[in-house]
Amino acid sequence: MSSTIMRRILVQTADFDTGAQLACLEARPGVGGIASFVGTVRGQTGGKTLTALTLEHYPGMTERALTGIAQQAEARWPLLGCIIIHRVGTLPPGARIVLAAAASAHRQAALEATGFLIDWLKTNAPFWKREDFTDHTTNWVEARAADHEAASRW
Amino acid sequence: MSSTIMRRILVQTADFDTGAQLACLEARPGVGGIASFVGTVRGQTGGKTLTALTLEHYPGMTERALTGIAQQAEARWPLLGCIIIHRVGTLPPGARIVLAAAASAHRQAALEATGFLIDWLKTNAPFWKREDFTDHTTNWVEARAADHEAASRW
Amino acid sequence: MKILYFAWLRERVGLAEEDVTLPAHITDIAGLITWQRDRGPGFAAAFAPGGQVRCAVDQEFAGHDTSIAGAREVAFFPPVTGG
Amino acid sequence: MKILYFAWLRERVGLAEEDVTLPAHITDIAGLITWQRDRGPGFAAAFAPGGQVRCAVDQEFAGHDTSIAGAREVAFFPPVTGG
Repeated sequence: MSSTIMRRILVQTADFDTGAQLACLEARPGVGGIASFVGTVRGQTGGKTLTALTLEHYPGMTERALTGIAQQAEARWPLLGCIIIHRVGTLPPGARIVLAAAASAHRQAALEATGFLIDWLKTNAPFWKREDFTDHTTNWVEARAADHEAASRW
Repeated sequence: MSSTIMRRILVQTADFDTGAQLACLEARPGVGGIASFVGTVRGQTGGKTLTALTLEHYPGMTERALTGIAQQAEARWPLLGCIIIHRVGTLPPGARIVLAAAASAHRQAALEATGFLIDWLKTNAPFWKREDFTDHTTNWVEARAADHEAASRW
Repeated sequence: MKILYFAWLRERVGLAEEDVTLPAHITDIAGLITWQRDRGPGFAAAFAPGGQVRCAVDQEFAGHDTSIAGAREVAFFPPVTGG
Repeated sequence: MKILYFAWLRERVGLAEEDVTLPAHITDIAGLITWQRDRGPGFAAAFAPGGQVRCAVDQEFAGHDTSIAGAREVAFFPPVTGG
């Protein structure tokens, strides 16, 4: 049945239209539930105000890593479709960074696969975030132990 | 901080715009993650083809029950917003039935609260589904033990 | 007291809602269900022993041992199946 | 062999990528890291012992004991922080 699975992996500077993306999953035959996660740029971190968040990635490897994560999700849950869109470049506070979404006949697979996609993406895809603050300092975001714990649940 | 929480509960015959709804959560100050679940009408159940799904509800009690579920989610997770939209009336295959969504500073709260909202909605809100099939039979959907197990996890 | 019926309970009793004055000895949901069974074949089928009847008292889910003293609205329905 | 650098590793070494010909005795990532430390202060800071350097060999995440024999592309970077 793998021919009926929709898989969309995009790494792009442009914004994405969450509703239009989810509508592609809703339209797949047999779908009964579509789960999604959208990550956005928070305006404050550690008590400091952000001017921008810059996302760097490893072209070529990024797409391979995201495809591998999607394949894992498809192997673990009976998915009818999944989407990973990750933006790169410099983004203002409030901007969308990432969309992870999964569709299945039933809700539990869609919800669990979405959690898996975003947890694994956080620890297994070559992206790096740099924060620029209003006080003109910059900071490369450090990996969080909690993210590794979240990914190791699956 | 409860004054900053957005809560939207809607029971309606009209369709909803998933992207526009999620954009309301994305726009809340402090939000870093928005999770959602959309349930749709499947065209086949138990090997039979559906012509329509009719959703009946208990006006007055429905809104109370959904508000109670949202309040539970807000008490359990540090949410900045949540949305429950549930359609009623007669819907064709492929139509959206329900949206549950939650926003928080971090992803885990948003994802978990969304799972909680939809699991509790399935077992604690007064909606009933009737299936109309192409062979002119109709069937009131029976409650699934798995739904009660899912709700009791939380 | 107002009684509401939903889904296949509504279809079996043939009513969406009604106003009833109950005998004084009926004080809880279990007693009300027993009383309903004698109101005709539709009611008997809807409230048959071993059925899956759920209820709400004044728009809150309620068990069969719940008092209906002072209740304005009781609703009967199958297990919910929304979402 | 092509070597790529990302995030603060790129900033410290002052290069995004380079082509290098390695001494024959360097056969794995650990050996390559030791060799990098002698290439100047930027490299020494980027590859300081106890740092958080991660790597990929031919676009697959790799441990420090991974062989680089035949590798076309090695990348060094901090722990990933996407999503």
